[in-house]
Amino acid sequence: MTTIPAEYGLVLATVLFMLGLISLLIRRNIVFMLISVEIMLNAAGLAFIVAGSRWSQADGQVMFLFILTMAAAEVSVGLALILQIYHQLKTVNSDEASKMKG
Amino acid sequence: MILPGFIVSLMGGGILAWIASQKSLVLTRWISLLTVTVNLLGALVVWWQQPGVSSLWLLDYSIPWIPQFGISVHLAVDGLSLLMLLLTFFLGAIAVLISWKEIQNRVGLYHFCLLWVLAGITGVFLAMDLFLFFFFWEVMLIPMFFLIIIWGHENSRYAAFKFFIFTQASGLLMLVAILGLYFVNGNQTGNYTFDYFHLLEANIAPGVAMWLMLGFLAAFAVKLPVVPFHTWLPDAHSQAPTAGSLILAGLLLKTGAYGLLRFIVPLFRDQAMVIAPWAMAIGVFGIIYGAILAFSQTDLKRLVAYTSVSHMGFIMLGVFSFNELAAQGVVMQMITHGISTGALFILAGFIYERIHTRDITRMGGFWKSMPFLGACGLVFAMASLGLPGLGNFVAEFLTLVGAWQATHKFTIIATLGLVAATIYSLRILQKVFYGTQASATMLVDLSIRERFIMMALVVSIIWLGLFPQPILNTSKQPVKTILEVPDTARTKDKSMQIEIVSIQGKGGRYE
Amino acid sequence: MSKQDLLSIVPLFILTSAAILILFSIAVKRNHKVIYGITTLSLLADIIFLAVAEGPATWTVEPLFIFDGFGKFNLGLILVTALAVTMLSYAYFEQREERKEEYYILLILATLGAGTLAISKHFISLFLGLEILSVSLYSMIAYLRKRERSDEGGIKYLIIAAFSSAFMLFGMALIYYTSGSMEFGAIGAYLSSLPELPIIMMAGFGFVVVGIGFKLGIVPFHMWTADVYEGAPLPVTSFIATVSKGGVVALLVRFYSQVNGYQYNSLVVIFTVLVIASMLVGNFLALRQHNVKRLLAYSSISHLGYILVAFIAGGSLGKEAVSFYLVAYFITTVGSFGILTYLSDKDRDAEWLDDFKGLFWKRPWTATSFSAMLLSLAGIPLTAGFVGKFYIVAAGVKGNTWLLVIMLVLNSAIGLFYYIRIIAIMCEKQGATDANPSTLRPSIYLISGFSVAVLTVALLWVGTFPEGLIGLIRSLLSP
Amino acid sequence: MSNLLWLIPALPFAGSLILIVAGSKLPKKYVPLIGSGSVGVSAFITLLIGMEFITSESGSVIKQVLWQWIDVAGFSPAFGFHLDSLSLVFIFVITFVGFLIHVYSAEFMAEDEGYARFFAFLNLFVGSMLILVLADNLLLLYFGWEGVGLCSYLLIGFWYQEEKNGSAARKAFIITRVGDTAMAIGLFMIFKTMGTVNLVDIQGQATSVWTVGSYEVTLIALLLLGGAVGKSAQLPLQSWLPDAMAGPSPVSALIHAATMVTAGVYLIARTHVVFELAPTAQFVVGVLGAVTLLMAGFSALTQYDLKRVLAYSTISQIGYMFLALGIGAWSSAIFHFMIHAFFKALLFLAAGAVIMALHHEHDMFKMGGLRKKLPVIYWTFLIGAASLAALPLITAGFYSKDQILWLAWAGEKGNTWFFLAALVGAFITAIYTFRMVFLTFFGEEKTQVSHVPGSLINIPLIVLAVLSTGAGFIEVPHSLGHLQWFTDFLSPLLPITIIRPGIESTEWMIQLLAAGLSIGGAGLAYYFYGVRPSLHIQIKNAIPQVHNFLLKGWRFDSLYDWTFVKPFVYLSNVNKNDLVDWPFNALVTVAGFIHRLFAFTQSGILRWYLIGIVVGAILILTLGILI
Repeated sequence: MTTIPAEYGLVLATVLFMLGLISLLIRRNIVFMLISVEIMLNAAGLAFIVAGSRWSQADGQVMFLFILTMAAAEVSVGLALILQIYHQLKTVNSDEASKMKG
Repeated sequence: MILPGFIVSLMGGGILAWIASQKSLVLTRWISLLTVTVNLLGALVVWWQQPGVSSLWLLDYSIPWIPQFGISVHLAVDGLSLLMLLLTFFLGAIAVLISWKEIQNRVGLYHFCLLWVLAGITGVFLAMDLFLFFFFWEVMLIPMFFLIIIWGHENSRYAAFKFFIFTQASGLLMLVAILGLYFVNGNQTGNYTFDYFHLLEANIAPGVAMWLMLGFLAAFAVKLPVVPFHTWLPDAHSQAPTAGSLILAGLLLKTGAYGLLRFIVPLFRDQAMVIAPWAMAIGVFGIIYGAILAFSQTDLKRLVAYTSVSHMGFIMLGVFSFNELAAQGVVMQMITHGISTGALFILAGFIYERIHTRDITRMGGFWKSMPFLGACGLVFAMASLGLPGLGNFVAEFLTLVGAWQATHKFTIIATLGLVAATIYSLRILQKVFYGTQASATMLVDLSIRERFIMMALVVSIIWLGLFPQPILNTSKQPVKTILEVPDTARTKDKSMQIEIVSIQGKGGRYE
Repeated sequence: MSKQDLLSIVPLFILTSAAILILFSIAVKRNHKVIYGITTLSLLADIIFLAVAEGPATWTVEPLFIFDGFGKFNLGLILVTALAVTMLSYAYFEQREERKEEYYILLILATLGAGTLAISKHFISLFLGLEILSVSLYSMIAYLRKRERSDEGGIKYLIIAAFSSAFMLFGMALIYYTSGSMEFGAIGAYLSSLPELPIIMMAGFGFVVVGIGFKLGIVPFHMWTADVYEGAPLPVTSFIATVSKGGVVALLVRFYSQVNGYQYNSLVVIFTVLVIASMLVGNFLALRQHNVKRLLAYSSISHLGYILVAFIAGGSLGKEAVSFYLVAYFITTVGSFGILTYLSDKDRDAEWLDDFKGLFWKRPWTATSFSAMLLSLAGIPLTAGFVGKFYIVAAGVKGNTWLLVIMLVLNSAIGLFYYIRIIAIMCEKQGATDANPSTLRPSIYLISGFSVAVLTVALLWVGTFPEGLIGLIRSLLSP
Repeated sequence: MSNLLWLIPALPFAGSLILIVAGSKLPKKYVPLIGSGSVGVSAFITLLIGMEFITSESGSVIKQVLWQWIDVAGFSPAFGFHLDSLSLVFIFVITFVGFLIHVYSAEFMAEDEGYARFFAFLNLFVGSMLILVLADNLLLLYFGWEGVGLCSYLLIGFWYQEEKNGSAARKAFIITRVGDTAMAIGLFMIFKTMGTVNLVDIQGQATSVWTVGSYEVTLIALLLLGGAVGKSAQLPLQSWLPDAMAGPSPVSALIHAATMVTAGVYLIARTHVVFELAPTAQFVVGVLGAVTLLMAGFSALTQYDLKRVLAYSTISQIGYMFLALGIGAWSSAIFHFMIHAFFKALLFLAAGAVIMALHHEHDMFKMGGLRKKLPVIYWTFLIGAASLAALPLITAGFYSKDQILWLAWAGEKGNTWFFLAALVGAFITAIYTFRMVFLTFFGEEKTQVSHVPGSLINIPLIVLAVLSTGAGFIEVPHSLGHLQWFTDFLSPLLPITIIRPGIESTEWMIQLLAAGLSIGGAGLAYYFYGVRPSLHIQIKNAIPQVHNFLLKGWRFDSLYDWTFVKPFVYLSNVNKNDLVDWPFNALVTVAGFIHRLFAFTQSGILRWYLIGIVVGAILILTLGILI
């Protein structure tokens, strides 16, 4: 069975990471920004899995599980916050949430 | 035990005075006056009992403080420190006295700050541990800052900031240099210590030593102040309350001079000699520059402040002449300038209390209504221009005679500074006391308390002018020790010695 | 797991159980006082345990935790600081209308996360600690959810934290990918077998630095600080400024020394650039800031820069200096925010410079302690900040990092301006008419007042007699 | 008796101290008692000590060290006095003339509200002047030197409420200080090479330290000369003295005629060893003296103000003394000093009395015809004037000036130019002196006499008049009987001038010439101001520029104004706000700018912050890869 070289996985993870990054930067909607961050986190998780498989260890997958859990927690808090923001600003445009500056 | 006693008693007295202010303001004033007076007497006793000029260190006190760093509370007093202490307590007592009526709000806090400034200054003059020295160096600034900002004049905030930032920033450079010295010495000897006496024997590579010295010099030059770094001084002096100006001019500036003598010269002798021509040049430039600026000022306190700049140039010139005459002149200058300039600030304060302005264009003819004040003004204006018979003359003349041995051209320029001093001093007299009085209101001459203050200053400046020898005797041994090239250094670096000779030789011709 | 292993992680257990206990307690009955009591007691118990528990000087709980002197010291520091924050929180939240009780759970959890960071020696424990800390903080920052700025701060923090976490995770993955291990020691061992840093490894380190840099709030990852400091409730702000950063500093020091980052010139250069930038940008941003919370935020940026000067200088002295400065900085920061807390009223925090006008004459003691705090931040003698700065400069000079030392000196001078500006404003003659906002019983403020007083005394004590603290740090740090 | 020496300066100081401290509270009648009394007792002690000195063997000196003033690294001037014949002459003049002027002042200043202050300053002056001449070392001399400068300042500006008095006082102080500075540098040099500032030591060692004409000694001599020209109002530092007439007349008499302004003469005489080693410098002394005496004399011709005439005349007469010093006629210089002190004090006092009598009218052209109203003053003034104009045989001035003329001609260091200058000077002196006399006392009365002086004014005038006539006879030239008491008295100290061989026979011709010129001058003055008063106005109108030029003292004031004062004031004013502060303020501005720049990045927009992090990440990666 031919194995996919580990580098490929890493490249894939990097591409994913970059996609998340770019979309985070260009999106104004906070919900989408949250999603973009999730993509980035998952890219990191993928990288862990790739690395774990490279060394034939379970550690990478363990880490991925933790990342998933954490991402879930984060999203839950994040959505709650977005709700609050929407409540107050009547928008989910992140640029509007700029009362504090200077 | 008397040495830490000086500092602790001032600090304690400050706290006590603050507490007492809850009950009675008079009590507060008396407490602080008593504290300083007791200290003055203590210092006088030490002076009286000094076992001849032969022994260098009169008292020594040392307990460990932060042993991990080799830091100890090491206080010691030699003739030089002792003189500075006497000056500190003398001017301190006067500072308390002039604040008696002038300060009417937050009296407790005021006296607290005043005594703590004095404590810090005392510490600076006594500390024989470089860390401790730096500690006190910084400690004295904070209460001073408060003195200026709370009780100062209309633009006190700007002045206080300027003062604080200038002195702090330069102080930090000194901290770096102190640490550099500490590690250089520690790496060499394995004995990591901040103790002055150990560090005196440190053997530092010339290149490093130059940088270290510049670090020290930065702090002292700003404090002294040396000309490009003097601009904090006119602001701070003119905005501070009278006692603040007195302490600034009389004592704080002297810590810079003291530092030059105590640290720069013995610790970095060779490097100091290398930069000596430059140092003397800016010192001399300061003499002239300060004098010219003093002439055009219309704010009386600012004018006096610039005269300080001018007079402090003599200290640079004297210290970097590297001979006993000049150094003794510097010691005298520290004392006499403290008294005479302090007195001028006090006069300005007295006038301010009466007419509520420091603008000399709105003064004039005060001799008529306030002859006593006029006489005192005359004495101190004359002191400022270096009239023989008053202490400043002895100081400046010794400095110049000494400087002449080292350099001719700078000494000539510095001597011309005496002419410039005449010009601005007489301008003070002319504008303030001569002419006709602008306002019709009759001004009251000095009160008994004010007369007492002025008399104390007048008598001391005349005494210093006629009988300077007790002072000179006291500082003789320390000054000699400071200037003396230790035996180890003499053999240590032959090439450096040659360089020194060539520098001196260069100054020896008529230019 | 051996008995010693269990014994070692008792401090974490205590915190965890305290959180659970509070949950139950809330379920039974909401009572601010009780919850507050539980929190205080559990933190106290934890501190006492840490202080008295005997055991080997260094004990590792494989593979996640290490209990050495440095770890214990930082753990202890975090716990004490958390306790201080708790003390300050009571009066602050008692005034508010929101439900106060959950805050303590979050506080304890965040402390747990920071504590975990301080003793972790593995990416997994690192990640867990970091995220426990972060997620708790999201909620804490936005805790006063009716305040617009609170929410804004929360969402900003959340997005940026998650973003930087992603960076960090990716970086860790890269490191893991190259070295095959997630344990610091093993990574270090792997690296020492190589002549130079592999490029992927380098990238991994870089990404990790991004994550850490964000948490520390150093330039250019600093931009969130001011907004979050401003938006968060004051006790939370003080928590972010201290505990959360302290844990990460401890982690950074451990990680860096274990992988022996000092030998890599590129890393040193990167840190040097970041540190200098932090010092400069932080100070310049604070220069004319009118909001004290933001001002302290910017000042914290530069202070982290100062700490990292000692960190870059390295050596045992550097480590000591970092530890000492952390203590000094924590005391000062908690103290400053404590005073702001103390002065805040029901509706808004005391954060504008105008709020401090004439404070010296209205509330002399408060103003005096605030001055002491500010002077400590400025590094003026008689305060802990001075000894701390001295320590750092000493470390810098010893490590021959002259550029950093000079920059530090320069920045200290710049910094002086805005610290003494606050003092100057407090000295000003007339103040705004004091509406006397304290609607609560004065006794409630007693706790805050007491804490602030204790902190002030500690500040001065450490500043005057640092011998004891230095001795403690040395004894803990020396193996 | 000789250990009472210290009392001579101490008494005036004590008097001054009492008057300063208690002056305003003392009853008015005690003030002059203390003021003149202290000087009187000093004069008396001087007399006693002088007697003892003269009777003791010649060449002896009296030394008295009061205390060690300074002792640092070999620099050890003491507060010590040294009395030799030279100092004795000076203290004699100072105390006696001083005493007379004090007595005069008791009446002259009686109406002034600063009565006590006046005597305090005057006493202080006498004390300082005595220290100056008694000092056994240069530093103490400098002490007295500056002390008299201070008193001069204080007394010129005595009527301080008038702005111009204060300015005149300042001018005097500052200009003399310029000279003092040169002198101080000379002092440094002397100490550096000789290791001492003691006058006796300098005198003793100078010849072994320096060779004749060496660069160093010439420089030192010139520097000392700098001090001397400042104090003695010689070229180029003469311009302060005419303005100094703003002070009360007794002050002008005592300080700006009799004593202080001759301090320069004293200094040069005292350090004559140095000048003898530096012939160039000595020649410069002579040249300065000659030029000054002419310039001042011409200026005196044009003045309106009675006191200013006298002031220029003083400058001119001191020019004679300098000329004498320049040609090595040491004792002649001192002799002329003494005689000059008498007659010039007399003239000033008499002028003061005139001015007081005429309600502070200074302008001579508004005076006239006073010889009947003020006979005592007229006669004494006439005697003084005669002495100043050196009318032959009967006046002391003739003898002293004749000696200088003769030695300028005959002395080894003299030359024709010196002689001619002195001769022309003598002629001019006679003209302006009698111009004064005729304008003031003859002609018609133009201003009413309001105040006839009393005995306290008259007596000193009479005494001085006697001295102005009689004192000359202690030194009579060869041709008239040869008496050399004064020269002999000074000769152990000051070398006798060597006369060119084979020239003695011409002495009577010189004398005749001088006598003729002075009488001619007086006659010319009579013609111009007595016989044809309109003539001088015509001349003045014919050459107004020249007249003005001379009136303004050769426009030295304008010169200094343009070269020193204006640039200094300009420099000072232009930099009033301290340019050095500018970079520091700029720093603050820049910091504020940077702050705003950075604050701009804190836009509050989340994505902006994220970009910051990305940029940071890129930066880190780039750095990591590049390095």
